[in-house]
Amino acid sequence: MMSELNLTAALPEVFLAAAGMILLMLGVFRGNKGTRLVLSLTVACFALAFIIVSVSMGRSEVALGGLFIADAFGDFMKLLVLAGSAVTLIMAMRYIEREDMARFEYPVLVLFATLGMLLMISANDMLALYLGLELQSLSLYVVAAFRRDHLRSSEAGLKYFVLGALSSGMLLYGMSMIYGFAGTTSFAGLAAQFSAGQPASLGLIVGIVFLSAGLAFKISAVPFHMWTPDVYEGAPTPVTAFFATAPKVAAMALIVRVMVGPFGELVEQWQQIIWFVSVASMILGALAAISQTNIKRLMAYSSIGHVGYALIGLAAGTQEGVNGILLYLTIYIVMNLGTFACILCMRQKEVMVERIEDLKGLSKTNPPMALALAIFMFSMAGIPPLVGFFGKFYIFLAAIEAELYVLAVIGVLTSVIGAFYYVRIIKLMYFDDPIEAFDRPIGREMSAILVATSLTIVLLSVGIAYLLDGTAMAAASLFPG
Amino acid sequence: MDQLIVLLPLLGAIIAGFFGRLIGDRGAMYVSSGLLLISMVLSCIVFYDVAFAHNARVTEVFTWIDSGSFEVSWALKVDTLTAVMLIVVTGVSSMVHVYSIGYMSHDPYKPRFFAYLSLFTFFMLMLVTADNFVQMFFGWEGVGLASYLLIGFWYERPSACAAAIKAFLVNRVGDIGFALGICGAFVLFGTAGFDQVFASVPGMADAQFEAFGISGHALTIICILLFIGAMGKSAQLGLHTWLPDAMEGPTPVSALIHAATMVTAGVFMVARLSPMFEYAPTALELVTYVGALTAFFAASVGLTQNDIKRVIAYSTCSQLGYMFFALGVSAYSAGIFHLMTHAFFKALLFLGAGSVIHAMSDEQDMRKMGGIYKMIPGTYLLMWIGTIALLGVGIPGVFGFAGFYSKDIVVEAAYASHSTHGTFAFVMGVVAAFMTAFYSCRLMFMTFHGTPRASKEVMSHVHESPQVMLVPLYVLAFGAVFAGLAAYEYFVGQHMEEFWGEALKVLPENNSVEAAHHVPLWVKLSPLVAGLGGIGLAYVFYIASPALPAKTAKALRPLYLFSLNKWYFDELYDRVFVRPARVLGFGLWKGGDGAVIDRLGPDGIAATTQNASRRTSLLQSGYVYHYAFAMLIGVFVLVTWYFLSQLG
Amino acid sequence: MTSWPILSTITFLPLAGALWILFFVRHEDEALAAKNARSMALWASLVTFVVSLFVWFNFDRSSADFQFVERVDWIPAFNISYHMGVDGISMMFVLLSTLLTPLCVLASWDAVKVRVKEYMVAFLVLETLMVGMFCALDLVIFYVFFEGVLIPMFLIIGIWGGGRRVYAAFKFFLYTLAGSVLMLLAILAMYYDAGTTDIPTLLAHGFPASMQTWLWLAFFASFAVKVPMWPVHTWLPDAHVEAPTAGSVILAGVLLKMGGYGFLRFSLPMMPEASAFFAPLVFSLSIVAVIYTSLVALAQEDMKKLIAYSSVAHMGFVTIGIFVVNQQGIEGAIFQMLSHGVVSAALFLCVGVIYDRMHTRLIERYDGLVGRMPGYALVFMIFMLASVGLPGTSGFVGEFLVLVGAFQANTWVALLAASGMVLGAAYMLYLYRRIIFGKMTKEDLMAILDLNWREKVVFAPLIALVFWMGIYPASFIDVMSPSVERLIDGYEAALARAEGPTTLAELWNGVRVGALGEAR
Amino acid sequence: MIIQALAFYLFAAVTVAAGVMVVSARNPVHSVLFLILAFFNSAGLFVLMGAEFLAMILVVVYVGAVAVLFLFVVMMLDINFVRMREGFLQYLPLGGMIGLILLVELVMVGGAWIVSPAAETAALHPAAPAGELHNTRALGGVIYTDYIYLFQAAGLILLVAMIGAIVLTLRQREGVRRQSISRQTSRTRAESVEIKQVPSRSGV
Amino acid sequence: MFEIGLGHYLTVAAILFTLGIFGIFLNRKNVIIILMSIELMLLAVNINFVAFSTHLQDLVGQIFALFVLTVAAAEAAIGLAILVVFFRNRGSIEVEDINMMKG
Repeated sequence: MMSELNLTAALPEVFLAAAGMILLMLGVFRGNKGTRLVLSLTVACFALAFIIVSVSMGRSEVALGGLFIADAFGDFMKLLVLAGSAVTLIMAMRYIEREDMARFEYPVLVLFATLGMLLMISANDMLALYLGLELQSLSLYVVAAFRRDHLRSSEAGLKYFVLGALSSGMLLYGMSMIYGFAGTTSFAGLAAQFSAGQPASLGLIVGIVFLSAGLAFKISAVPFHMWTPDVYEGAPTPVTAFFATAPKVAAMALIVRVMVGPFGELVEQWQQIIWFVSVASMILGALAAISQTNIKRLMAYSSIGHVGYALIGLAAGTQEGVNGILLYLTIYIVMNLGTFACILCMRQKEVMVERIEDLKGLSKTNPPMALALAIFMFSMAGIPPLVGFFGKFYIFLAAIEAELYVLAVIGVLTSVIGAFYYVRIIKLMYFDDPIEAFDRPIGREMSAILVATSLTIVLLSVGIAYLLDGTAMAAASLFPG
Repeated sequence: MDQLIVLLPLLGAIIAGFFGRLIGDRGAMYVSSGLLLISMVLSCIVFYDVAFAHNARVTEVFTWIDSGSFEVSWALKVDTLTAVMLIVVTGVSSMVHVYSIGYMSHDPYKPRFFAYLSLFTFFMLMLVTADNFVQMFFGWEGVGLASYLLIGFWYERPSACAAAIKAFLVNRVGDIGFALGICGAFVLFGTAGFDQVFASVPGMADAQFEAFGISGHALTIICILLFIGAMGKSAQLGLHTWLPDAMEGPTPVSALIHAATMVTAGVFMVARLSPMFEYAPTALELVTYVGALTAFFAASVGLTQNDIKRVIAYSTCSQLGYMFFALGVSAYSAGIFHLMTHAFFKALLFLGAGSVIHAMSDEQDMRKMGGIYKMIPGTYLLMWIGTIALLGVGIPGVFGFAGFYSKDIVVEAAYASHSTHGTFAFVMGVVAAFMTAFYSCRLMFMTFHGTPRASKEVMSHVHESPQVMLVPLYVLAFGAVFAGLAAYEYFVGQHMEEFWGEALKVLPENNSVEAAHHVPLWVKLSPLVAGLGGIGLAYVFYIASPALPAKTAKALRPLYLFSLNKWYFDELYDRVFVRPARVLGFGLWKGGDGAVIDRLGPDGIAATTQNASRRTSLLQSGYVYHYAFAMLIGVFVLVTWYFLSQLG
Repeated sequence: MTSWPILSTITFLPLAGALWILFFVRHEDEALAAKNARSMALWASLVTFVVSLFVWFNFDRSSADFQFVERVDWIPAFNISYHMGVDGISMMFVLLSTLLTPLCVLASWDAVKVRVKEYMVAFLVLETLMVGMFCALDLVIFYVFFEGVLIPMFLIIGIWGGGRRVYAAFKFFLYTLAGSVLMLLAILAMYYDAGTTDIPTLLAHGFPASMQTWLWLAFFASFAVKVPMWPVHTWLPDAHVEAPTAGSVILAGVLLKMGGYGFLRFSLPMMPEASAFFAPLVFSLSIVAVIYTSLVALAQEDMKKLIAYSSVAHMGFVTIGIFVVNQQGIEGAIFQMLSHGVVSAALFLCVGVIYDRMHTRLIERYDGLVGRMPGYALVFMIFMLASVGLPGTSGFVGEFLVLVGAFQANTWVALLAASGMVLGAAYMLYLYRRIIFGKMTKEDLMAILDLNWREKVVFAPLIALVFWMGIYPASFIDVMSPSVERLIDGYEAALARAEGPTTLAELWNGVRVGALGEAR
Repeated sequence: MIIQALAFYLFAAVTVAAGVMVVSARNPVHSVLFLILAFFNSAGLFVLMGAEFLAMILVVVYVGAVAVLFLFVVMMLDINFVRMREGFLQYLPLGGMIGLILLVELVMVGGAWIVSPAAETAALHPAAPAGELHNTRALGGVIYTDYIYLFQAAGLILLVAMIGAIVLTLRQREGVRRQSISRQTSRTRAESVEIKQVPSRSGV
Repeated sequence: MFEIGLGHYLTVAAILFTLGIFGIFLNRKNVIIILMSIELMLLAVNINFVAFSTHLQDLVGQIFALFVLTVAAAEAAIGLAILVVFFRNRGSIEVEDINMMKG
């Protein structure tokens, strides 16, 4: 049963762990003057890890005593996570310098958080899952409160922590139930048990409920979403950008892996949970965002809504569904990175602003940025030909194929409501007169990110087939046979 | 040649309309009139060719609409009926053109006027030469358009604009019937060409058909629908209200469109479709009743009107009624005969009236005229000729003015059909003849005789019209005097069959014209006697004792008012259609779209969503314990759900 | 067939122009940049139009097949390909789009003064999307273009629109979006059932009857909004009123046709049984639209709103024509769409002419224009009459054919629809009278100028088209006939195979009879 | 058996009671103390279940470190008695009801436990029969071999916790003189002593 | 009654867990109590794990519990650090004072 260590399977993780500690040392010796160096090196590490993962993409092996699995699904998700982390770090560079939070611990913590995500994604045992999750969460709690002199930031950290701890408590309780009722924590073991036709006992299902509650918290699905708006608003903006991308993907990967892997045979049971959570997320995400005035808060609700859509794919419980999720998440990450890059450029007279109203007339004061943001918003609203549409397209396709008609209809209707608030931003930028222009220049790396993401959004529609090849392979790896 | 007849007026219209500024007012007038005169000459040639040399023909120009089995072409069908109409149309039209050169001499928009006139003529010619329903509809609507444009020619007058719209709309109501009739004909016969349809009518004589929830005799339904169209165009009772108002247009227009040609389009249509109507006796009956009632009604209204043109307009309406009941009793040739003679004398009357108005400095109210016969003797004389022709005065067997022949044959045919509706029409016709005589003479007396009631200044300007206006009147007067005598034998007399050829179809059992020659003498005399009675009464009222009209009006006040207010048709329509439409439109806009659809629909949903959004935001209270509670509830609901579903 | 991808060329030429403007038209001097943007847009759209004429001349009029077909794999994993082609139904809409765009550019030459560059970009993008939509032979491609149109149109209304532009833009956007997302689900379901989104394949697929109902309803939700049918029409008046002139032109000229086109391309051939089943519903709504909106139009104070309502009424004819499913009805409907595309576009341009001069669209602010603007009065008159459906103009042919078609299907429908003829004449004449006729009394109108050469250039082709279509419509009907015939044949064959109550009315009767039977 | 049962009831009762007090005590210091009590008694429960190592760890780590940390923070922040605010009872009925039902459900689930046959065989690391192998040793045997990966991961977590705690709370205060040995030892003469040439008779 | 089975331990754990949850959402006092409630929950989880471990004759449960303890310690450290930071900024750690952001 126990397989050998097989460290090469976990090469990216091992590399990152080692790099993290080295960078920590470097930071300690260089002090805060070395922040930029550490940050750049961290990004480089992410890039290297990205390369390692993409080179080894397509493998499928179990390692580290069966606790770790490296497969195409995981690799795909890892790529997304690494990309998200790297880009958000780049975006953070100027911000942390300007806002007086340039401490070398920041990139290091991000690195450890990312490492935690990679571990989560590759978890093949509930214990590994838990530890990866906690590594990630603890790092995130800290970065949320990283601007320690700001009340909002610390409040965000506190709220995130309290609720996060509660959710891990629930998660753990669920795990203990599952362990108790199934006798094992290994995903493979669980899967083997249920595929043998073992009926799910009530205790197990309750365990799954608690487990899903814990995971749903991480992806901020309703009703476990309540932390999201407050934390998004309070945390420093680059941190929010980070929150909105990498951890979301990782948590989503986790929930997909857990539901489809060990509990794949119990799809009828957990489908209802996911259904419920998905519908609630879509509705709440669409509704609550409308009355927001803070753009970060808006993005929080937006992400809640997006999670709801992605969960449709999971509710389908099919390979197509997972495929849809992968595609959706990829697109979602690109859109969010672009949007947050725009938000990070919202500075008037050397002060960050984050009211939606501040975007008024942007199309006159800064047309390229307005165009980019408009592209992101239309894409998030799912209007073709922008690629955001294809995300929804494949998700709904999966729902239809799984005959989840009600879910699909609710989904499209809420997407219309959701379109309202995305489009409202466009309205502010294009229809209204400017009040005050944002500071310029926005920095070369920001421009590059904006150009890259917006071009991706526009052009990826054409080359969506290539992306689909990747996602299809990744999704297939979760459904052997 | 057929094409030329039709297209020359169009050419004239285009030249006058688009190049009027280039060639000047005179150029425009002369070009269009000249082209029309050519067209008239050509029409005469064609008439001879068709009516006497029997060269009826159809000339296809090119395809128009071709949709599946629905195929229609632009084509010119010329048979005797068309040829007669060609003569009438081009004849009257060219006279009116010439007359207008004088009449419109003070108007700043002469090219436009001539362009419209020519355009009208073009459409009218298209109508009469149509070889299929759709082309006829084209001409039909086209003349409506021209009529609209001409009535509203003096666009600065609100009343003219209103009258123009009214004319167009009322006609459109009729056109619905026409259009649906065409649809019905197409559905029944699978074609919209006249010749094909006529050929298959006998086979379809008993076809049944379901339309508007009624299942009935197909031909009857179609014919009634088509007749509704005719009613609109020919101002029959119910759809007549536009005609008197149309007098807002310049007088030549009234003469051309609203007396001689366009309004007779309905008559022409029914005659053209005689092969269909013949197999739809119920429809014919309806035609008779409507025609007879119109004849009576319009005459009764004419009794009390004071506007000189309106009197003539009601007279026209009434005469159209005659034509229709002639058609209704299958006396198509009689109807067309009356159409032709009527064109001459009514155009004469109108142009004469125009001459009077011209002389009176654009005064139209007869109460402000009187005693001018010495100042404009030519007009006076011509007007009398027209009036006598209208009254149908003549000595039986010797000579009569045009109306004498045509009106008599119409009335006789009605009697001779020996049917309920025929008899009704006969009675109405005679009564109407009496009234016609009364109001016509009233018009003459009030206008020309008695003491002058106009202001000194106006009186001092009264003058005879120039020759360019009088010459057309002479021509028309000549027609009004001799047309009846000349055409009698061909139209309704011995040469009838030969003359009409295939153009009209009368079933042997319906041949009332033939029978009309054999009615008792009292029938033949009755319209004449009624007419003379009317003349006498008018003389008493307006020459012998001018105070009598006022007394009579007082004595019969309700009747008088009823007649004066045109049987309250306008008021009724205003109440029933116009105003409700406005109110309904406004109500539907504000109430339907605004208050219901928008408020329940987009705006309502938006508001609900916003409201829900606000509530949802409130859930996000900012307190950690609320958040935790929400999570607890989430877990609780799910656990309980599974508990219940597993246990239950 | 030529191997040159002509349809793609037409589709993407404007986009290329837009990109060119976006990236290369730059100048320090704003006015100069605007000028360059204008001429670039004009050239791009003109060249597109000229290229599209190639389609017109090389189109095989005897064939019902899709022509100029292009096909490139796009998402092979999902059997979705970039598939373009036109048949007799869609071809002329392509031309309509390519014709109207340069006219719109011309019409906005002076009218649009701010953000000219963006405006032109939006229009060219819009053209790409419209043309692409009519050419698309794959449902996904179709949907992408269909909904993509929302983006430029939303911006056009919102940025260059009138006072309530924001409300109008949102209403337009959300209304249409709400409709079309349901269609998206239907598309997905079709894909699920048929395994492809290729339109020609789907046309031959034959969906199960129970599924057709839902598919039909979902498509209906989208197309009915687009057409628009009563009672989901209320976005249209607002959008029209607030949109800039050219925006209204495109909106009325092309965008509304998308709905009708959709019915013809999808609802009828792919869901014949459901179409037959729901035809009475469509009829009722259309009739209500015709009468209701005509009455509402009577009460309008704003010219554009009036014309907007008239569009609803005219499109009511279109939907009737489509769902009577006979040669005359459908050809009439298509013809009516084309005609309406020209006529209502021209009417909006007419309004634009005086709006540019006086900056108001309120009817009461105008009177007696004919005195100062005889040329304008004539142009307006022509289009007004075409809108009224006077024979000899384009408006008549479509309307009349629809009536003929409707009469075959249901006489009541024909009768009530025909009443639209009167009401339509009423509001148009009333409008014309209030603006053009009467005595000019308003001081500010005294100096108003007649059409300038640019406006004449805009109107000339439209006038020519109105008469061409009215006098020799055969050249258009010939194009569509084979395709329409095939459509009808397929439809009838499908119905012949079907069982059970085939229309809503029959079902209703069945229920009623059943209920009566039970009551007894 | 009975002794075992009595011990269980004792430990369990005290644990639960202490738990209640943790939540409800008005003075946070008392809360911490009750928490410690709860931990101690749970350790007792662990012992009853045969997990001696864990029981020990619980006492050492939790009571020795965590609870003391709590106490430290409570003291440091100088938090007073908190007044009971309004609204506390407002949520009690609903919250209490939901909590109770959930509790009942959880208890029922626990009561319904049966050893599934598959679970028997699924055990990855069968515990050695009692007495054969010491519990601590058994754990040690597994944790450094099969679970070395997780052990390392746990180490990372602790590292992160450390970094986090430092980065959040450590402040470099300005104006505080600190000793820097390296600087002291690396001082050169040139830095420390400046030789001034004082011209004679002109003063400094 | 005296047969102490798994159910008894599970019940104790369930009660403790519920208590922990109660502590979080019924608490209107200071945040430290919440942190302690979380510790209670984790304790409950540990009891669960150990109980199952014993009854399944499987060490994994105990290892799990061990890691939970580790993580809980780390969590407590970070939690308290954040708490201290918050206190420095806000001057209070009352639960009701953590409401700068809402909506």
